[in-house]
Amino acid sequence: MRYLPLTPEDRAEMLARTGAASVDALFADIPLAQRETELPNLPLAKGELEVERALARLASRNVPAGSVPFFVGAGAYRHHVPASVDHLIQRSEFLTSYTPYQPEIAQGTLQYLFEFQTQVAELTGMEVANASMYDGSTATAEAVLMAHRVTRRRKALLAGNLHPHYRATVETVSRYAGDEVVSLPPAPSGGEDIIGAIDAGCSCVVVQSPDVFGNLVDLKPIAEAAHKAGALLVAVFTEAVSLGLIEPPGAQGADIVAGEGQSIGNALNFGGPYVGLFATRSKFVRQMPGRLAGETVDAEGRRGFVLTLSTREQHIRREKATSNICTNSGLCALAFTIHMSLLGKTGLTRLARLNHAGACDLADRLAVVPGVEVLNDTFFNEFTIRVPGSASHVVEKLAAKGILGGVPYSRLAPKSGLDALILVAATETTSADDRAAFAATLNEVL
Amino acid sequence: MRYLPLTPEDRAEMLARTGAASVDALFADIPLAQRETELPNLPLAKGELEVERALARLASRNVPAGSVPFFVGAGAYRHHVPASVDHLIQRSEFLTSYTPYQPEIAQGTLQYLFEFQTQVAELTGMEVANASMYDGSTATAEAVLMAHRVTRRRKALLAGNLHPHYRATVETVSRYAGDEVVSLPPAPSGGEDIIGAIDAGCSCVVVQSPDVFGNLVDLKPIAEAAHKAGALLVAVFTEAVSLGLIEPPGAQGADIVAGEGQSIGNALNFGGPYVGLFATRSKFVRQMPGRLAGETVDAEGRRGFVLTLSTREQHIRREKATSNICTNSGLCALAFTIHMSLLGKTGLTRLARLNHAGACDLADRLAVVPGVEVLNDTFFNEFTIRVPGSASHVVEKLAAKGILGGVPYSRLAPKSGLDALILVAATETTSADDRAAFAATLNEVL
Amino acid sequence: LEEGLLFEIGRTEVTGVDVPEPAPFKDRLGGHARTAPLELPGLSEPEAMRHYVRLSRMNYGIDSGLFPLGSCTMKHNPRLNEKMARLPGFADVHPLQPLSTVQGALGLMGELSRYLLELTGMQAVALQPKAGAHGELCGMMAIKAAHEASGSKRHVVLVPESAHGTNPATAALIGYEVRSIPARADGTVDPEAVKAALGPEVAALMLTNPNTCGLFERDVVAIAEAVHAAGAYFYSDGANFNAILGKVRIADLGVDAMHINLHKTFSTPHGGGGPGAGPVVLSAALAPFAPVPALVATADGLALVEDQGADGAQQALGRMSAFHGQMGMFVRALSWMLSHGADGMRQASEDAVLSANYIRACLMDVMSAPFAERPAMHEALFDDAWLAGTGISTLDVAKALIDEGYHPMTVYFPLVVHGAMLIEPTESESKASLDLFIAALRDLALAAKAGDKARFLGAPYYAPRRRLDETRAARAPVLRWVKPEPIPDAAE
Amino acid sequence: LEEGLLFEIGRTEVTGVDVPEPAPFKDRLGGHARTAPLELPGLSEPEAMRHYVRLSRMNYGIDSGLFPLGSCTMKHNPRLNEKMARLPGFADVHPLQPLSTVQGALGLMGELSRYLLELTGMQAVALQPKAGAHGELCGMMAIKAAHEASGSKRHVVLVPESAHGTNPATAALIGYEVRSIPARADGTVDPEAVKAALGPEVAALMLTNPNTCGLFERDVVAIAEAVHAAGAYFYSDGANFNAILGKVRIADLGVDAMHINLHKTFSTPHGGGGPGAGPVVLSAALAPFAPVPALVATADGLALVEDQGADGAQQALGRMSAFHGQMGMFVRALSWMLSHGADGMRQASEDAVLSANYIRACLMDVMSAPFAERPAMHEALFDDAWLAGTGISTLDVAKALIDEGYHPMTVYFPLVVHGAMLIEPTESESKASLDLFIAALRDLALAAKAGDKARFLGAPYYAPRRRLDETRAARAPVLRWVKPEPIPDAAE
Repeated sequence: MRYLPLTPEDRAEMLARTGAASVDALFADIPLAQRETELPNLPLAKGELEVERALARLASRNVPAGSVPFFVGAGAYRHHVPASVDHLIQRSEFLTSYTPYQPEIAQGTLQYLFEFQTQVAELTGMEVANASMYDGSTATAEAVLMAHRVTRRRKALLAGNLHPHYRATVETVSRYAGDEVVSLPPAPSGGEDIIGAIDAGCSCVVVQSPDVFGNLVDLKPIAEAAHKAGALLVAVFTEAVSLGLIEPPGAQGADIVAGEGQSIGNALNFGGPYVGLFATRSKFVRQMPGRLAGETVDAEGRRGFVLTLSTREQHIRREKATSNICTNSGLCALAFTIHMSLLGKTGLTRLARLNHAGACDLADRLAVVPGVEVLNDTFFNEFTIRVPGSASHVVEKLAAKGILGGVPYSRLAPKSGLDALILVAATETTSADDRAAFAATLNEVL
Repeated sequence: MRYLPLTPEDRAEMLARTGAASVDALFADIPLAQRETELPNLPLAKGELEVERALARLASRNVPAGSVPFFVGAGAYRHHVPASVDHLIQRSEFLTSYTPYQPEIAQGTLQYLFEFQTQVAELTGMEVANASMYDGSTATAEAVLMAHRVTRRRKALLAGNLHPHYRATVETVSRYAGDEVVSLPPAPSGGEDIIGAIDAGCSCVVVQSPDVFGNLVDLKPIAEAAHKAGALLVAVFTEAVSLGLIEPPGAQGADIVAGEGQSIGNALNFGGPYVGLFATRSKFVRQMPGRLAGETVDAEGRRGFVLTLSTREQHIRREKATSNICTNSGLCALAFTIHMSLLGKTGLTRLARLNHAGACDLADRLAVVPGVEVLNDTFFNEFTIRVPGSASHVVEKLAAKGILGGVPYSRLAPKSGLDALILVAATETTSADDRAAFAATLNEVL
Repeated sequence: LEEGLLFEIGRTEVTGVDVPEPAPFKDRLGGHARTAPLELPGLSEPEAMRHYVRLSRMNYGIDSGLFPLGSCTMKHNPRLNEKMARLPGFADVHPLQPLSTVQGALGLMGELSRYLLELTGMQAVALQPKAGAHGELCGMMAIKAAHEASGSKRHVVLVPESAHGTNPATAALIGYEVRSIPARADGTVDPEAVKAALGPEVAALMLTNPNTCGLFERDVVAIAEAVHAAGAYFYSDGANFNAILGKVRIADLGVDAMHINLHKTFSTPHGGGGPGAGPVVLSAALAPFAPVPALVATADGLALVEDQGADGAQQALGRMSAFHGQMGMFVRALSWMLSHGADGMRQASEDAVLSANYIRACLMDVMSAPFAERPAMHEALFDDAWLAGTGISTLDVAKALIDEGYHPMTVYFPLVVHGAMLIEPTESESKASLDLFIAALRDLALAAKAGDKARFLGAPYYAPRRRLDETRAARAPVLRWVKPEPIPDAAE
Repeated sequence: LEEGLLFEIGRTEVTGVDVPEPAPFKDRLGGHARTAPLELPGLSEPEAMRHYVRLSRMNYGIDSGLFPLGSCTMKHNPRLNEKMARLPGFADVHPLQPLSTVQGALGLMGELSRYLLELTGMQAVALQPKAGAHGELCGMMAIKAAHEASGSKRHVVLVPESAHGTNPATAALIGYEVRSIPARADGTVDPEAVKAALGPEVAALMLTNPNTCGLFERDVVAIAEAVHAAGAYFYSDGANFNAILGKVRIADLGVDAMHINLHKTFSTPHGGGGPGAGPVVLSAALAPFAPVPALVATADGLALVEDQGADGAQQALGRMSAFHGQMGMFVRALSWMLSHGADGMRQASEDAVLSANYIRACLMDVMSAPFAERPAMHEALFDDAWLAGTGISTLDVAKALIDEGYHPMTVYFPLVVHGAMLIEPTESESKASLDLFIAALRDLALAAKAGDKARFLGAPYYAPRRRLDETRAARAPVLRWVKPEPIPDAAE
């Protein structure tokens, strides 16, 4: 077996040294009645060539986004990732290292986490960010829990245009934690009255912008109303690239920002792994969940970095921890950091503008397809169209013609009754030809 | 431009420091009349996404070997290369380093070259090997030049079953160097009388085994005859994997071994880069061309490696050098070394046996296709069939049906008159299904 | 050469990405355009490459050397798995594409599930959880859901004191009161202690098995029976599943739920702290409460039930996160499983256990190993009794090991052992490698006993950094770079 | 930790590759089965990964830091190019597949040719040569073929004394007598000296331009005219083409043949010494003699003339090697060219030249720079006059630079300058990086002058090895590992 270095002779020698009569004797504590005597009913070891064939066969039964005109978003976005990013994250010293518990030989990880934290804080306009969460949806759930801790209240108010998966994630944890969640109904064209729903019991208001339908939301008045009621504003985003062009939540009064960082540096990966971004104000830092890298000095006075404030964490605090989270999304955070370093302000701004330009062009093209209505007044790189009849059927028909034309809102929220809406995204990876093909094919299938 | 770190401000500052009035002033030595005033008539800079699209479009117009049943060999062989090999050779410290002229910070390269030399010597059964050549054909040409130096004669005798490209490569250099070459006619079924052609003017006899038709050649009597005539035996191979199963030239009296190492660790790459293997007897080492890594110690007595015997080389000896070669095939040699380390004796032997088994199976299947004759008595993983009519047409018809079914000998040697022969190879990457499809399709197209 | 921070070497006007400017167009931002400053420095590609290559060289990974971090299972990460996860058919597929265009991805999830169920003997598997602790949360929510479905209001969870910190944290997160169970003298849980703690208020027992002392809980069957008899569920922490893969099916031990760290047992790379993946296997009693999405077979092929309460997920506990789980990790884990096969997986467990016992046997005469009367599972546990009187602590030993070229073992965990050192070699080390490591530790042990304090207290001497001041970091946290006082061009 | 040799850590019974055993079959080896021993040790995959990762960490590459090796053009190697070269449509294509199945590969060769011809203004290009010296050989054979075709028996080649060693070696290889031309005081070739050396026996002049002193041969047009007037051909060594890309078309200078090191100007990775690629561009006079295979357009698409003497290659000089050249390098080079574009390529040359001049300007006061009255092209040349009386040599400076974290510059080349130090920064360095490097060299220069000999003579102190004994290596060469005296288990 290519991955197992011990030879039968090695094993025999080692066994002799342990004093055990047999390898099985080392498993003596497993009750004999339960011990497996046969091998598991699974195939035997395979060579690399065979494994590659088997997995390539499965892979070939999917339609890769890059092989077709592609407009699917709704929380995960296809962007071009520079080849250097993927190369660097595969460096052995990054890929095969552990959580940097021994900082003297993990400065590489710790320094990039410190860079990541700074980038996320800067991007979101916040004071401080953690070293990443699992993804945007779990970051949002953690934001709600944090708001409960900060305000000592236990009711969250969720905007109706929060991504339905995010809403469900928050609701699930809250239900089992015994916390209350109020969710407003969706308002596809935007303009929902969130402020009117805030009351003194709310620990937080959770608002997404761009929202799930693509609308840009003015967070300032919501923040003011929330603060007046003693609640926090939790601002959510699913498309990090948007922050290159739109006003960041930190500049609009958000107290906690939770977002999905996948679109910078990370592939679609059929939904994971992604990287949750989480930022807040300095004064809340000790209530913040997740890992944190901090600056310090070594015994010779040289700057260095360590994991810090771990007294918040489960391995010290156990049942009193701020969160049960133990793993972050380190390697995805590294991909984010490297891609963001390559972009810089200049590149990110340009990239965001190119995305927005493409989406505007697409909206113009789709708006003139008979029967199609674009719902949005404002958007970044994703917007919502209303089609005659079932959105699901339209999307399926488009797929049959080789166009992946967006996400039916009904897939995210089957019980919403909003069955004619399609969320449509266009990034820099869609070409003008792609957009023209989409409009023409949509016209055909309607 | 993403690859150019200087900003306009940087350039202005630097220019000021040089004292030149303008960047153009730095090019003042280029005669003004010849200076380019316009940009070259080529497209402007492109982003990574656009470059990827353009090149992927070209790539998509080729039929990759892995996408079809594939039996093409004749000097380049498709083997499975473990993913770890390609990962490791892309490590920055290997990929972006230079020839190890500063050994203190190039021990990585020097040590793997030392390992490579040892592996090649061991594989070929020779005493010493160099740190690689461009490829098998140029290694063969260098072997002939070396034999001339050793024997102080200037006539090479080439076996008729030497790969025609190798023959042409030797003949080309020899013609311009003013040396004589005698090439025997091809003998597809093997058994040519090389010994009879040896005379006292020969510096060397160049014999390939397995030969271009796949036949295994008994080198011992040829070596004896050559030595009796005062000539050297240059043994050539194009399929390094064969040496896992067949008697190496070193054990049969060869004086110089030149071979192609592509099939271990390296992809097909449409013909290059490959890695030439070159080995000889210790007594000839100072006549050997190419780079050499040697063991020594550092100022603290620790073992280390350096490039050595460079007094043979062009940068010292100039017109008296053993060869004009300056570059080797370092990274391909590294791929060879890593793959060979993973194989070891056990893996290489198994791999060779699996290749041979597949080829035997294929020969049996093709032999029963009506009209087809297998010419070989012996072979390793490649053999020759005779088909009715034009081999080229048959191969084209097979390709049209999605089978890449070998190489018409006439493509390698159009003037040979051997127009009905196809060289057919089967490696571990061909499955039984592939082989069955080949036989069935061949039956169809004949 | 020291490597500066990105913010010190980068400049906002530099970019390493060439993005074309779009043709002029009318924006649809409706006045939401960014006005806040955006101090994100850029690097040209050569600068970025060098910066991150240099950072990487300050790190230690499995590929650098033996990485005996107990409980973390730092085994070899095959590059084949990286390559497979990057096939466009897996990496370049969106989670919300029409199901007809992702049948291979669903097939892969199905195949992974089949392997996990066969290896555990369990009834159902939820693939969504994104890490071990997330899997724990999922499993414990399933238990809570099951109790609620039967109208039970149990509010206590029992956790042995040797448990991972995530166990109590998870239970507390969903409102359970945590009660600790002490270990008996031999390092395992006494079924009598469990029985004594059980009662009608107890919802579940969470037990790590093999436990954090590196021992298999030999009374696990009795414990499970007691738990079930009391109407509670048995949650097993699967962090150490690697020790028993192919040796026992956890269903046969009476487990109701267990998470599986794909990044431990199935070798998906740890990546400096993530991403992980923590699928949860469930018993028949808990299977109906698995979260959405659920993979189901239909006449048209594989499909996903993505909505809680829909057909096929009527009792689903809800949704753990957006989308379907850590697909990239699923590919890597399945690639590992296919490569090893049934025989290789069992062999891997045996080699991991053998290696741990070998290390313990070779070091017992110079270090002190509690609970050594029982076979170690895949970890060798030592305490600091052997350091008594030397003035050298467990931490010092760890730092001194860095100077020997190794990553330290896990220290001060489990908490139940004083000055614990938990060594997990995994199955990936050759005997030669183990012997070198053992020799290094012996040498340190003898040096410690010989009173060579300087070698320990000042360690590490040969690392990119000497010992770092963690107290200072925590007292006045500096968690991000801040532009220094405005000196023109200071950022350059 | 020291890393042993593969032969010390590997074992013949270990393998890191799982190859299935074939079903029993009757072999067709006809008695040629291997009987010789095969002492090839194997490593399991984890061992191999660690062994080569550790070896890599003893190396220095462009990604590690500035690599100012004059004449070698160590510029950034974009990873995009690596990715492109690995597309199955390029990497997994056999050179002898039917031409109908490789139209994209031929198209790529055509596109690369178009770029090279546009950048040089030449008439034809031969892509086959596998490295710079191989390209020289090809170009000089074309010259010889042209002379032979016209019945000329010229047997002398002129080479300036500053030339690369490959130039005389190449000329000698194909039977030419080499005559050296001295440089004039300003480091360039005097056309009068060339004229004086020309005669009816002279076949060609080989001239590196920009030359190895980092100067553009400003009289190149006059030299070319003289060469042509004497009936000889003008071969240009293109090693320094990077300095003039987009600034001058070499055809306009009267060049008849020039090789282009794709691994220098077009950034294909040097890979520790190869593979390179050395396409040769040819003037109209030499174009007919280009080697086979030749790329031609036909009604059915692109095709290759692979046989010398066939239609389209009637006067071909022959074949340089098996197959069609270094395809993998072609992809990388074209990827680099497409990325830079016409504007980026010219900018790259300008930045490379500007950076070299900047370094020279910043160091001239503490080091001695010969020929500094002329602009440097993309290299800054220093000699060792500034070290006079210090007891420190050029080599010592180079080794001391290692301790500063840099790869040394090229030393003792060109031979025409005493104790030469040839610094080539390329266009890939930021100003900050150049400034750090300059500061390091200034510091060394001041230390040398201050008499801090130990810092130099003992250097390097901070490298994986101290100075190595090259004399010992050459006197009794150890060129391979040999099994030590048979002590049982010694290999373990």
